[in-house]
Amino acid sequence: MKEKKLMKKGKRLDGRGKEDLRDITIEAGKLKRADGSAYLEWGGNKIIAAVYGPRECFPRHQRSPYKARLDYYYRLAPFSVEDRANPKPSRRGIEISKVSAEALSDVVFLEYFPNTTIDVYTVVLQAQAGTRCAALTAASVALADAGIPMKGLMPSCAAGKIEGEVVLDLSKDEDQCGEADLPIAYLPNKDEITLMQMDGDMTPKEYEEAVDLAVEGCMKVYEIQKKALKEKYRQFNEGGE
Amino acid sequence: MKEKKLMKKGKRLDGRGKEDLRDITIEAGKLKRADGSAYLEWGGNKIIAAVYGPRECFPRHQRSPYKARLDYYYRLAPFSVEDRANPKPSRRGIEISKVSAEALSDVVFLEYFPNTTIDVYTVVLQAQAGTRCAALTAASVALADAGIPMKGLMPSCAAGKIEGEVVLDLSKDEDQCGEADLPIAYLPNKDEITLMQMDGDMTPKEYEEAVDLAVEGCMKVYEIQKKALKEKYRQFNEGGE
Amino acid sequence: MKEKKLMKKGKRLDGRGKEDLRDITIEAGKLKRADGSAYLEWGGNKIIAAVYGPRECFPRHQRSPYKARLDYYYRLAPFSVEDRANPKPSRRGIEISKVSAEALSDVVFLEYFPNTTIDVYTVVLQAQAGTRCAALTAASVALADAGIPMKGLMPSCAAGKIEGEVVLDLSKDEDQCGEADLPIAYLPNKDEITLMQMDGDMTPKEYEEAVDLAVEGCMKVYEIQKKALKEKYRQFNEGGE
Amino acid sequence: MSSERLIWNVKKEGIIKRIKEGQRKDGRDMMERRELKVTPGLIETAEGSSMVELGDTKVIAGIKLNIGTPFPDQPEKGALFTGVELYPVASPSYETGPPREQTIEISRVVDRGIRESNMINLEELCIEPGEKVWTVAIDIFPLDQDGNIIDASAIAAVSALINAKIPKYEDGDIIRGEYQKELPVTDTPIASTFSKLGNEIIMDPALEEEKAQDGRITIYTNDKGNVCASQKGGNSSFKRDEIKNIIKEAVKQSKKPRKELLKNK
Amino acid sequence: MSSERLIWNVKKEGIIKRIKEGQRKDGRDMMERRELKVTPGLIETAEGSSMVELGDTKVIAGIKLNIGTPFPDQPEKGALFTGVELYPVASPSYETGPPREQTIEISRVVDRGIRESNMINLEELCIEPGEKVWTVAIDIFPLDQDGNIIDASAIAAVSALINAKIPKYEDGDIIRGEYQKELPVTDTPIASTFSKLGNEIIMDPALEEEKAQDGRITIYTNDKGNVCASQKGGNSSFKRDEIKNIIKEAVKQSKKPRKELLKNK
Amino acid sequence: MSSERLIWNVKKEGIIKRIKEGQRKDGRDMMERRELKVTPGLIETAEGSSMVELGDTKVIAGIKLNIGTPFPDQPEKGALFTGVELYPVASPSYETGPPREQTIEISRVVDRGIRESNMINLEELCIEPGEKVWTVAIDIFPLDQDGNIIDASAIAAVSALINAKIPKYEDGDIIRGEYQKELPVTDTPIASTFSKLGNEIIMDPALEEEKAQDGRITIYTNDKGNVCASQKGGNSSFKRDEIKNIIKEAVKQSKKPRKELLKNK
Repeated sequence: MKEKKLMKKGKRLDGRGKEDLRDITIEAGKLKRADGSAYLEWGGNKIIAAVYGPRECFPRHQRSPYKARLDYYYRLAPFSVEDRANPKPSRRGIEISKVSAEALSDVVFLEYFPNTTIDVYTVVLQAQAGTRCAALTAASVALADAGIPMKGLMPSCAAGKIEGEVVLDLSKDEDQCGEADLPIAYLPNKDEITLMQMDGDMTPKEYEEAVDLAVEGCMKVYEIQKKALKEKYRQFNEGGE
Repeated sequence: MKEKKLMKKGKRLDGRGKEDLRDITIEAGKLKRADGSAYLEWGGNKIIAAVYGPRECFPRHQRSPYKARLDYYYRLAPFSVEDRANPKPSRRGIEISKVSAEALSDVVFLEYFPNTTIDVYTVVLQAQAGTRCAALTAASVALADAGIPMKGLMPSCAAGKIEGEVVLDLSKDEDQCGEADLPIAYLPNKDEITLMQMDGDMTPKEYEEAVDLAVEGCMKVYEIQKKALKEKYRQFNEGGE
Repeated sequence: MKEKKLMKKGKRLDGRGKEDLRDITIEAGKLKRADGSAYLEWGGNKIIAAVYGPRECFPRHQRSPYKARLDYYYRLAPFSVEDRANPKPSRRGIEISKVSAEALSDVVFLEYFPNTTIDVYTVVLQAQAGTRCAALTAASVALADAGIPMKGLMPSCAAGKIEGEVVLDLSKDEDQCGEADLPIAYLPNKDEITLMQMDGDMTPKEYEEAVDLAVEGCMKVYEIQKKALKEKYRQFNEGGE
Repeated sequence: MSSERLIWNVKKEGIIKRIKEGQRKDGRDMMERRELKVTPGLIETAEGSSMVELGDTKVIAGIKLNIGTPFPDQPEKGALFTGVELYPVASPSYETGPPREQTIEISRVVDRGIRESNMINLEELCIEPGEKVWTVAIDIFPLDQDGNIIDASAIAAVSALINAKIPKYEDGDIIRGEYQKELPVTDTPIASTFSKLGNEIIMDPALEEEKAQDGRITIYTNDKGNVCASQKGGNSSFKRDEIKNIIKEAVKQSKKPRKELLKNK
Repeated sequence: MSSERLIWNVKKEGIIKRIKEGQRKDGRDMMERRELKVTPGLIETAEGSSMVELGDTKVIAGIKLNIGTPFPDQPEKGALFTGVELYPVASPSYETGPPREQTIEISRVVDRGIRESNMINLEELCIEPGEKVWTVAIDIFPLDQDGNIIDASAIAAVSALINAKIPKYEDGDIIRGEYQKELPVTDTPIASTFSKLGNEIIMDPALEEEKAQDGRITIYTNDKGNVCASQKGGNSSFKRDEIKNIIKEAVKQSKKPRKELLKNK
Repeated sequence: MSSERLIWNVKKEGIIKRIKEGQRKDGRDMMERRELKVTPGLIETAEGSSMVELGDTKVIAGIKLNIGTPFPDQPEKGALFTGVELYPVASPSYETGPPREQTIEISRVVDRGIRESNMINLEELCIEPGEKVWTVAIDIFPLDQDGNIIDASAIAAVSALINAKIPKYEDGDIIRGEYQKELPVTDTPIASTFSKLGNEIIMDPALEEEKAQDGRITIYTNDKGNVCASQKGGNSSFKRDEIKNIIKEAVKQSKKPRKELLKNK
């Protein structure tokens, strides 16, 4: 497995350069029932995000009189991966949900909505590496689509290391055979990092490089997020889909 | 398995004709602790039903200020079937409980008892095909024994299809090798069907025939239900068991 | 397994006489965070006990306006036994927790603390037979360390039967190959037995003998409990650890 | 009576009144299904998949094939599993956590239609009798609940099965992404759900109608026009005449969606 | 003090007062078991079964035999499992859902008596050492809780085991409904439960007495008149003299029910 | 604002104010770990164990080795499992019951550091390729939570692994208590956690500091001084410069505990 050559003459297996993202499309407001929603394709990933709320918080003891509670659910559809995913929440999914909720909680003005809950559901319909960043990117658009006030849109993107080189947005092959992966979420308005995880092996210098490259990736994702929302409101003003 | 001949000269393996029920006996008020109860034998089925309530409804959020909540529990005792039944509620049992509760909820005057719950527990002690109808039949008698006001007694019975013929009340062999099974519950007072499920393969005409035959079966079961209650009150008036 | 000779010339495999305890040391107040705690070594057993409370009781419906609720948790650390213990509560652990809670509930003045709960957590870090008595002995010291008023310290100890003889405090080998085990807990102040279980085979006379011997064992354990608490308060008065 | 309940009762009466006058909010006939849009093959990680839109109700179904051991009493047959997950992405009334009775009922009704129609030739899924068979997992995931999740789920499941292919299997390993042949599908069962509101009966309830309904009946028909499964739900009871009419309509109204599904075969 | 609690305290005092005066509501002696009625073989789907009535308390027990693998440390022995289910059919205080500590305690006490008396010859249940043994599942289902479920469950379990037969086993298949021989039963352990109310001790508490009790002790005796299991429960403590007297009574009072059970053998 | 919350806000401001003035309650520097005490080998029933005290925070870790089947995609490698249990013995805010998200996050962060540093040579744990391998269960049990359970757990786990030995394995049986060799350990990953309070960043938060923190970052470094895992938690965000400084400090501050752990090797 490790023998596959991941880079050739500065190009990756799928033809991308080191600092290129995979193709991304986002559509805001795909669902009727949810208060806000987004459908995203990112490389081979297909993801739907839906937002419900602010709504009354149950059970009551989870309620805060000072701010809304934000819950985030990351979920692999059973058919989204090669080996059918068990519908029970996985430990991996619970961890991703926790750090994603913490990242969004810093970005949404929760204090505007005391005693309520804002629920963000993301479902990976088809998975091809980088799903946590893709889901969080879709969730941020769905929150905006729901009209929930935020400090700004929050893009998310990973950098990684393959064959000794720091590259942007690992593909599935690169993720499996690479040396490190570093997903972040980022708030462009404030130049701050709201989510950061990493596994693999990187020198401190490579780590810094990867953070900077992931931030660049986030800036590109940010443009696509904004475009999706503009498109939605354009359609809305012209009389809808 | 499918090769067994289920009918011979218009008679079934157990000697019944097409429109015959298996033997049924019902005894009302067998249990001391329950508010109402019934013990039923139907062919090889042995079933106990107990009713508790109306009583205060917990948890509170399930309470309605407009009517009682009726819960129904269908349960196979572990030793009631050839291969020991797992004590955890099965998906099959949960479905049967749901449609049975819905059928009874149309028959009991729930609006007389706001904020309460009426719990109906049925336990199959020995199972030989047709347990859902048998349990519901016992439950209806137990509700009457508990003195809970109803639009009427609700008998339940199945019709089925074996070797191309529509017959009443399938036995275990017939259930396993037959072509269709159609259990119903029925309210004689109003000539209405309160529960209906079906699986197998029937032409629309056979389906209609089966519904009519099952209703006829219910009318016979109804007589046995009434007799059981009369017997109980006769004993009661004469000084009890 | 049963062939091992457990006694030779009135001495047991580990050199003890019939009425000897294994070595016991108890240290009160080992933990900073808990309201009371104790660390105990008893033969090869290593046990930590921590007490939290009296504190507000949740969920509310478990609250009593007449007295505190006392909960007891007996827990094997996964690495405390040869074959890794599953972290889920075992049926054995649940039974031990129940009878231990009942024993302590008779000893603690629960009526002084209405609407509250007192939680006693015991963790077996290393297990070598007799853990339920050892844990309860540690718990009693931890309750005293928490300053919770009690009728008295409650020691616990088992007697058993090996090769036809009634002996005190079974070792692991004796427990596995012996003929009976009878753990008790005892309140010296009142000469009363607060916990008693038994399995094996004993004549009524042996049973009586074993109860008396176990009580003697409890009296020895009681002295060690008192010493541990004195030591704690000595250190405290001299300026503490 | 609380004001919320009062408002809803008024609303419900309005819906029933309109239906009595022969009008549905979206202009449909009483016995008319909403427009059906079927998009098979959307999910590449699945062996088969389909997105079904029934009006604004959206359901996606995916098929995963794996190797398993057959049931002891059916050593020469593949195995089938159907699971619906009412994940809260689709509706504010759905909840995370273990499946509830509503979820289990829908799963079992969909499963029954597929199983009783014998639409999959399970014998062809046997690799080694008593030892190795293909197991077919049908996972159904509603994305937008605008009424009648049962029919949308049932149609999505059948469409995904029609779309499914069996992976190559060599030396005991499944080669994902390479296929040996189509899943052996022999029937096209269609579910039709009817709601009773007061004394009126309508087909394929939209969300508001479903909320106002007193009871429902689902009828599954197969290619022969026979009934292969049915289920009554909800608290109201049905007259025998009503049932007979429902069966008739179910047979009639299943033809169009059946044709739609077979188009993609 | 709430009025409900007040009323109960008065009632409890009344019960204790009557007992002090040597009277029980149903006229029994302090150390007397209620009438025992045993009906073995009621359930044909089980390999063994028994319905036990202890006064108005009713418990049914059923035995299922299956083939399993032995425990690694006992490769030549069959396996035993005892489960009590406190299903709410029997009492308004029972609940559905996973077993609670009360259920687990009763299951384990009943299991201990059966296991420690060695009443089943587990060696005879070995089919192929280390590979295949009979496993015996004892399922106990109270139907009417009128006090002392422990003793009724224990007696029902033993009675069902005495009633049980081993099915025929041919070519790796169990032939249900046909039997090769009786389950090898070698002892008749009897459980006797005693309640302490204030300072009074009574045997076999009826429901009201049980509700008023402060503590209880269960003693299991075997055919030799030895103790093979015991369990103290509840919050009150016991004097050593009380325990000695309880043991004496347990041995004495077990003879009659033991005879009753063996009658059916 | 409730009085409780008001008091806590005042307290939190006090903690942050002191830190701004360069003071921590226990006199430490901003970038200083509390005193570390490591006691390996405490538990004889485990194949390896260690008690770690980080200030007043106490964590015990134990290693159990068992025989299992390898993962299909890694037939020649042993398997590893890391579980933290936040049992309420250590803190009034911990709860019994199934693991919650906090527990799962800590388990996974500790696991990641061990796994990604390749500190255990899993190939050496293969007994028979594709059939039998050693599985290593790392169980971590905090006993006293006085802040920064993540670092204490991570250090206890690594220390217990260094302490661990592989049991003898003969004729398919593990001989517990007799050992063939040490567990093949090749690295010493060290976790360092940093808290952000307002705009201040400190290392190894004590309980009060942890309660007052807005966010945290954990950095795992390996023997080469590289980063092998990291995790941001909590609601506050971090500037890139802050992250760079944290990495630098993590590398620097890991040397002393690493030396401490290797001392016992």
